[in-house]
Amino acid sequence: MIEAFFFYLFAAITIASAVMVISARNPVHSVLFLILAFVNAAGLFMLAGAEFLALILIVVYVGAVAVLFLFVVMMLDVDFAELRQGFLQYLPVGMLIGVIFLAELLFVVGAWVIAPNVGGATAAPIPDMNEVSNIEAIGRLLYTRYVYFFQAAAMVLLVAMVGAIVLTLRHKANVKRQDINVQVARTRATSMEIKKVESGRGL
Amino acid sequence: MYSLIVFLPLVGFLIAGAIALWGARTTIPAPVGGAHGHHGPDDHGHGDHGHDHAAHAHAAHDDHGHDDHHAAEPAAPGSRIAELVTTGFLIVSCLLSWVAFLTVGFGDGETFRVPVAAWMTSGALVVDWSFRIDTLTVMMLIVVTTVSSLVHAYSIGYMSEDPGRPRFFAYLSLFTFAMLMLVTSDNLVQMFFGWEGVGLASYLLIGFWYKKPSASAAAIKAFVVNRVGDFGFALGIFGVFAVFGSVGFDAIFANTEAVAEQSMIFLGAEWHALEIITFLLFIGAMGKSAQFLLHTWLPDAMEGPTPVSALIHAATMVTAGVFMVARLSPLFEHAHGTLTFVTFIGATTAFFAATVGLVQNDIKRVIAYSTCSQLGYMFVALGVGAYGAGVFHLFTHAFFKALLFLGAGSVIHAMHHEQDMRKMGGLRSKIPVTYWTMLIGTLAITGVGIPLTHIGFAGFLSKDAIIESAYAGHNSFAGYAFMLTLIAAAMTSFYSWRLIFLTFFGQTRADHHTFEHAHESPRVMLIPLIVLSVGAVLAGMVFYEAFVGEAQGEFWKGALLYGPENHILHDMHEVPAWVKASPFFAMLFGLGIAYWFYIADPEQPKRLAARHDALYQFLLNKWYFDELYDLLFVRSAKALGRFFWKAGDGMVIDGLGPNGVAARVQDVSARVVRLQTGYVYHYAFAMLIGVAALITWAMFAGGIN
Amino acid sequence: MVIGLSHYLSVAAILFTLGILGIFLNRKNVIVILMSVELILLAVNLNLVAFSAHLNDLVGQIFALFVLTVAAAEAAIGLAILVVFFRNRGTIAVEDINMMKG
Amino acid sequence: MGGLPLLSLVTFLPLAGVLFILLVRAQDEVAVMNIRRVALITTGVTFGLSLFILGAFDTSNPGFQLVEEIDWMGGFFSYRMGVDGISVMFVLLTTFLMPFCILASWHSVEHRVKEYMIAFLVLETLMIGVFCALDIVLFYVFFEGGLIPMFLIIGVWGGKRRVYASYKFFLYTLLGSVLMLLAMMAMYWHAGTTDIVRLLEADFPAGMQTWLWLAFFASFAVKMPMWPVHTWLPDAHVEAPTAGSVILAGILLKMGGYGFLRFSVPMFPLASADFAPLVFTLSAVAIVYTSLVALMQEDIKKLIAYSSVAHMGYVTMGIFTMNVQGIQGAIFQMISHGFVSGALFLCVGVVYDRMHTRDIDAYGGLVNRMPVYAFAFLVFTMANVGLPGTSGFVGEFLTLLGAFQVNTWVAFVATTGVILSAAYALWLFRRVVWGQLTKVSLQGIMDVDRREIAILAPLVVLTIYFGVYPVPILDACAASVEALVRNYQAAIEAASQTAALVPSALVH
Amino acid sequence: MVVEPHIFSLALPEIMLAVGSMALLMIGVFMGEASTRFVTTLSVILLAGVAVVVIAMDAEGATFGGAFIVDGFARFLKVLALIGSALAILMAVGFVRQERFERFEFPVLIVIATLGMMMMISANDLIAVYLGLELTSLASYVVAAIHRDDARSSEAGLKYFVLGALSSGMLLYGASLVYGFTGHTEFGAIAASIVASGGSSVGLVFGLVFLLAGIAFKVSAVPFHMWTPDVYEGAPTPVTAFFAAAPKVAAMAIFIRVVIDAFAPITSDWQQIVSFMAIASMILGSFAAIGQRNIKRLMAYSSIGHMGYALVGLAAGTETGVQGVLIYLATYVAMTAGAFACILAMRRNGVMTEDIYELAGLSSTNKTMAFFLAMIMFSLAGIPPFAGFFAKYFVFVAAIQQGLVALAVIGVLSSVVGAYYYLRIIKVMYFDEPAPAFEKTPVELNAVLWGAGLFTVLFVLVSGPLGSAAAAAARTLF
Repeated sequence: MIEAFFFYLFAAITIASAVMVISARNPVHSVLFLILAFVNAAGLFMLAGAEFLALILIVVYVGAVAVLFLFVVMMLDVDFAELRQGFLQYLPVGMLIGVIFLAELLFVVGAWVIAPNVGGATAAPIPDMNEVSNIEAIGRLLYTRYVYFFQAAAMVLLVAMVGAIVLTLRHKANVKRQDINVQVARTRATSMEIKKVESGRGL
Repeated sequence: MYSLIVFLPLVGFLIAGAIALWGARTTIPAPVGGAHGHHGPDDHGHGDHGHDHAAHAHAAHDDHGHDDHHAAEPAAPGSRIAELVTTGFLIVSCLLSWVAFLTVGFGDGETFRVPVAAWMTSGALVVDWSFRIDTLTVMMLIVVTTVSSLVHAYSIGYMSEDPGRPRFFAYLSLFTFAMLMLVTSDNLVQMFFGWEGVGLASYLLIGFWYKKPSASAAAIKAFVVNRVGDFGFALGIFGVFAVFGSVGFDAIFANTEAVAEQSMIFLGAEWHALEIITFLLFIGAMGKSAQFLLHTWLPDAMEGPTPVSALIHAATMVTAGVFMVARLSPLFEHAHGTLTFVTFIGATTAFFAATVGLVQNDIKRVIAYSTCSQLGYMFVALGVGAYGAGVFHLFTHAFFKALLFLGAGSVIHAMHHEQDMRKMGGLRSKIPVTYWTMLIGTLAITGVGIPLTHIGFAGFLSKDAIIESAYAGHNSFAGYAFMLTLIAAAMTSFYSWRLIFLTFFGQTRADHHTFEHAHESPRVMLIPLIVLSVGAVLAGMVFYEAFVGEAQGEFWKGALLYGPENHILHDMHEVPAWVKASPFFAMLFGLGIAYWFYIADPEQPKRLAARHDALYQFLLNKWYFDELYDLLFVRSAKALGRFFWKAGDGMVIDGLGPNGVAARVQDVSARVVRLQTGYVYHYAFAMLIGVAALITWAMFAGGIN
Repeated sequence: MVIGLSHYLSVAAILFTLGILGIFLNRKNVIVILMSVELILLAVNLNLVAFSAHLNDLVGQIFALFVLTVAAAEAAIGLAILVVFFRNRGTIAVEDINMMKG
Repeated sequence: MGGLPLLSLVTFLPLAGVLFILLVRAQDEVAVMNIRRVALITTGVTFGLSLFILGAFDTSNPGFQLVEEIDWMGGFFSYRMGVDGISVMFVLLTTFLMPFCILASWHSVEHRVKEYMIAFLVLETLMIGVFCALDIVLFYVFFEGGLIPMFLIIGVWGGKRRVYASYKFFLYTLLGSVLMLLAMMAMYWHAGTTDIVRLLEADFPAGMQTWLWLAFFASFAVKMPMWPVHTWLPDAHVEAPTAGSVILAGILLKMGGYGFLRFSVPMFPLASADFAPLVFTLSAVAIVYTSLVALMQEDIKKLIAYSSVAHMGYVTMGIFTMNVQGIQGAIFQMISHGFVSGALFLCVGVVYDRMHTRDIDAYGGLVNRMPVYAFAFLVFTMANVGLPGTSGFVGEFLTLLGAFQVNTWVAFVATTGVILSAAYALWLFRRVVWGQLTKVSLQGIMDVDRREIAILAPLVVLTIYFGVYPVPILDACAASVEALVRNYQAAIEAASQTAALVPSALVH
Repeated sequence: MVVEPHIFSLALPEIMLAVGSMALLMIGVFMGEASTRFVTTLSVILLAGVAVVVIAMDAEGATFGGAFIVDGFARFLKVLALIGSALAILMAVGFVRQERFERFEFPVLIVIATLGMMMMISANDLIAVYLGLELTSLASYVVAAIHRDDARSSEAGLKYFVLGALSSGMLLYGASLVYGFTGHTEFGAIAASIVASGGSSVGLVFGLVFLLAGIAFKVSAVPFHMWTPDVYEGAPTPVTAFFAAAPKVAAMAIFIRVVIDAFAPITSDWQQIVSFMAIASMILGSFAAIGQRNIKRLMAYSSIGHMGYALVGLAAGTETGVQGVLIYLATYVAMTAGAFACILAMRRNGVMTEDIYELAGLSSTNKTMAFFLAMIMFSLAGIPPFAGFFAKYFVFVAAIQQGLVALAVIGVLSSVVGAYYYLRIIKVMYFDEPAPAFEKTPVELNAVLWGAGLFTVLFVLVSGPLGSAAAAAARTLF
């Protein structure tokens, strides 16, 4: 029962937050609702037995990604006062399609309930919780069989890093930065010039 | 020998043609204005005669006088050679023809073939160039070559002032060649070759004076109307091939009995095979022989030089239809329906043309309608089965009609190319030889002779034979034909005498200058007239027996075929005396009226015309056939052509087809492009709809359990 | 009442739909679209985790882990592009992203 | 001819000419003249070489001769060449006409001569290839590839509306052809080969034949062109430069007829029998309709173009009579029309080069200053009219003769064409050549020069020669046509026998 | 766990690329902007070297727990993708110099993207598909916006990103469903599981649809194509050239492998989906391009259409069909490279032009370029005897063999419509009055143009080996 209660609680808050994410007028609020949704989703993960993922969700998403969002929202200083016409105008048809879409997706759920006879052996059975923790199980798998994916993910992150730098980093020409190498490399010869001033003529 | 007869004119044509081309090329006047940047051939031009054509083009041909006008356009170089070569060749050809005629017609040889070369071979169809020599052929050979050689000779004089003589003689020889190919042909296709060949030559000759719009119009008309006939002829040939599996005369004649009862499907209906084939072939004959409904080209063809009219439109080409029916008599013998139709058309033409001839004022047109009418006679004879009579008239007619035309030419020559009889008169003394020969021609055509005997001018014997055979004929239009031919005989007499009276008798109505300078033609023109006069007098009496008399069997030797129940040649000799005499009285009646109108009381015709104005106009305008055809065919064809072009091709086919599709594609394209709004949310929406649609489709159409 | 797989799937489906709705209903700014994308990925992860639990198969969780990783990278790139765009145009309103169309 | 790949040599020789032309880098007048000369020599040599084909050709053999075969494209299709009685004359027609085209462009094309000559030489290769190909894909490559040079010829060196005309030409013919391509694929799927020789023996089921026939018809009908898909032709003809028109009328149109003979009739005999009435109807309509339209044209080239459509009506009619006369007539008509209409366009080109207009009204009385031209024009006009003694007659006559045996209605309607053709052709002749020379602009016009005589004279001779003695052409194709007709009838008979059997099989 | 010994022999090209890309990055970072030329050259050499390695290696098999597979199919497409990328980098040389945005990251990102493509091509597992796809995509988003001072470039990047993220969300959702309904992410196991569970089910088909939607986005098949024209237009031209060629190859590779390997048991289901996409793409590609003046946009629609034709071969689902797709992709890459070499050469007074009417009279001012571009256009239109014709021939043959006549008919008809706009370019170049000449074409563009042009024109002669290679490659899938 308690599981059901928490499931409904988390699920309800997740969904409500998600609705708010897309409908809040203020993007900052959207981000905050997104965080809320993530946190509750993490609860759902926990309920489903994916502890590591749940925590990662909070640490990585809430801690990094959502904050990044927040940062950008703040930085860009977007004008959020007006709710543009479009939203309401397209709402009915959008909702219609959304509802149809949802109905179809839920149909799948129904279908699954009707015919859940997945055949074949499981690729990587979840070991017993009591013997191996979730994180350890994942680790065992991740660094052996799925090392390829792991490496690939690393490349993805590399691209993200390079990409973000390529796009946003600017060397402004007129900004004065401290360059230690330059400072250290300074010699007398390069920094001083002795001019002889002939007397009586002034500069 | 036969190859010589046929091909000598061709050689003449080629030589004269080459001369004409070469000559024309070397005498082109130098360009007047700035040349168009093109180095043409080395042209040793003749000053700038080029542009005064505009002023004198008509004059150059229509009234090129001899003493008072501008300097005539220089004759093409080589004219003399061309004249002599073509004429000489034709005379040789003519002499050989007479030899052939005498040996074949009065010898006892069988019909034989002279192979020349292969033409077409396609499956069962085998067509060769070859000559079929029998009495009918040689008879036509002498008609063609005699008239042609005389016309050639005559033209040397008549065309002496024309700059395009080499071309003219080339055309004449070409025509003769084609006509010879026609009459000697051994199969229908070669006959068709000649048939169309003469059409081409007549087209060229009628349009000889190409600068005259009327001449070129007449040329086209002649060709196209003839083509209407050829259309039938061609279908007939196809029919013959479909039925007989061959187009050679030997094969056809050998099998007529076998297919006599056969029927064939044509245009969705079932017909008696030979009836429909002969009918189609006869349409060809109608076109070439200017029969009723397809006659309109013949009078217009008078736009050509007069010797042409004599050669083509009197003696030879127009009789091709008659020849063809006679040649195919074995087929026609089995097609009584067609023969009846032939009778009807022939009689109607004879009558119709005669009525129109009554009121024409152009001297050549009168003779043209007369020709038309006489051709009708011939078809009447053929229609009732008296092939011999028809061919006989063809034979005699060739002489006297050529004579009349050449005589008319002589008159025109004398009158400085004046053709309107109302501006003539009293020429008897000025041009006596012409007068006398014309008179002989008129006596021949009107059929002067001693009734109930076989003594008379050529036309007397042949025309009377036709009227008698019409009376004796058995088909349902025979009586009709008899009546109409008899009436036409009276009218023939009337208009022929009218011509003589208006031209040669009375006070002259020509302007003084012209009349004073009227002069007899040179000898080279008169000799042909005299030769033809002899023919016009004697042809009938000499050959009556051979053609239609008791001797006809030995003469024709089966070239003309009479069916077992066809006794017409016998019957026609048995007709009552009044029938035999009636043409003579009809002639007298016509002569009398003509004398009354044009000698005794010259004002009478005008009064009569005024009183019956409608009738007069009707006849004067040739029963309004030209106007009717113009409306029915020419204008409607043009309107239809324009409609098909603008509405059909332009609006419907292009409009719905390429242009329409292109426009639709552009529309669709514009619409598709508008979907690409540039807004991310629309794109996302499209993707969503795409997924939703695919899912829905997969769900309902995918046949998921 | 036992909480089964279908419950999780339903929540995920709703989240997914909301994410998609967020993308095409939103006219305000692009950041919300990015957040919608995060919602979608969250839905996916939920699915994967639920399936993983249900199938007793760890692969689902591994998959989800990679999704999370990539999603973070994606967010970084997305925001970087957003910043570039903003620098150029001074706006991140969705409706202003339409220089190119047709 | 032993191991010499004669057909390939003839086909690709023009490309060697292209290489030579490409070597000419200079731009000056001398270089341009050299380019012209190279093109002329190339086409001339090609023609000379193609005569060896005739020498090596055995007219009594109905099958394919001089066959060459090389694997190509990993065995999916192969490079196969060969000629039979139906195609050999087309090859010769192509090689024969090309030198005239080059000569006709001697002065009239002044800019981009190099590209022009290259386009023509490439086109020659592709055209010869069409008639020699013994593999459907190869055939298609040649058939369709020909669009490219022609598109450029019309578009670059054409008249005022050249863009419209070239697009229409290209897209129209392409549209038809792609459907044919699909049909070829289906044939490949069914028969497992792209070899024409083997496809000729393949037996396609009746239902499939219908579709295949229709697809091929889409292509060939447009190419012919048959009514009502003919409207690209007048536009293309009018806008194309003279030599382009010559090629278009002389050879490209023939590809449609050739295609019918090579594919539709022998490969799909049952469908051909079923659709023959359709073809007859369209042909008959074409003859009358386009003749009437031709009557009203104000542009010389357009008139001739419409008359081409009418003449192609005889061809299609003849082909689908399925008898020897009809088919031989159709082949002859195509060959004859090849040089007659080509010659007519050359004639138009002669005056166009001088006056730069094709309006009929702008001319009149040319005979006064251009007697030799008038003579040549007359000969071709008469051939166009189908006068016996000219080559135009033989084809017309044979096709009509063939048609009469099959369907008298068609023959009847089609025969009216002889009247109408006389009407429009002579009227054109009258308006252009006869009459007084009143127009100031024409006062200085010059008669044909030596080059033009060199172009026209052989054509005049041929026109008359084949009119009087068509035996060479008829003989060349006789054996093949007879075999074609025989096989066709055998197929029809076999089908009717099975059809008779099927119902009885269904009963029990 | 011990590293499997054959990992290196199988994944050597990928490892080379990964290590190489990082090395290049280091070089760039330490040498600064000045190293751009150097890095560019090295990256081209790297790609070429990897291509040689791919060709030379003949080890085939699966590794990394079955997630990574090397077979003839993969090698064929990898070579193609490597060539496409290398040409894109090469063609950018002149552009970046002229436009003054020399950034060494550009070639590095393309190398990394290529690595992603190689992973996609070799992917035999849904996770591998996803990671490879994202690696390519993320790099692509960045290079689309790399001209960061250009509003159009950044807009292109943004659009590409937003829609790309959506599409990968869909792909993931589909993958999660597939995983859920089969219990596996590895293709072979998926297929086995489907067979074991008795064929298709709603969830599976849903998963399939979402999965294919995500992949279709990458190949820009309708209706997931909407980003293509805008991104093509907005992105810097060399980037567009890159987008147009190599990623399409990779995306098509996973498209083929997913449906042929993983979903073979439910062929009828995906066949419909693919057919639908193919038809829609062919039609839209043809029609929408007609009104375009911007040649990059036109090429975008053109590529949509071409992917439609390629999908026709896939819809057939047979060996011949796949062979057709492979040949199609090969010719497509060549033609696209040639076309973009010309587009990149459209520079006058230092300014790039993209309006097709700027090509007016090119046949007078630059004969070679006009000739090759014209031939490439004819080839794109599918006119024989050029490469594009044979490509179309093979895919349509496959379709006809499978009885997909409607697909083939629509295909050829839309190719006629498509011919219209290709002809327009030729018309502009050949029929119109000449515009002023373009600047002298840089040597590397000329090289690409000659190479691609000769390939297109002489395809008839050289197609044998390519055809056999494609046949061999296709055979390994079945």
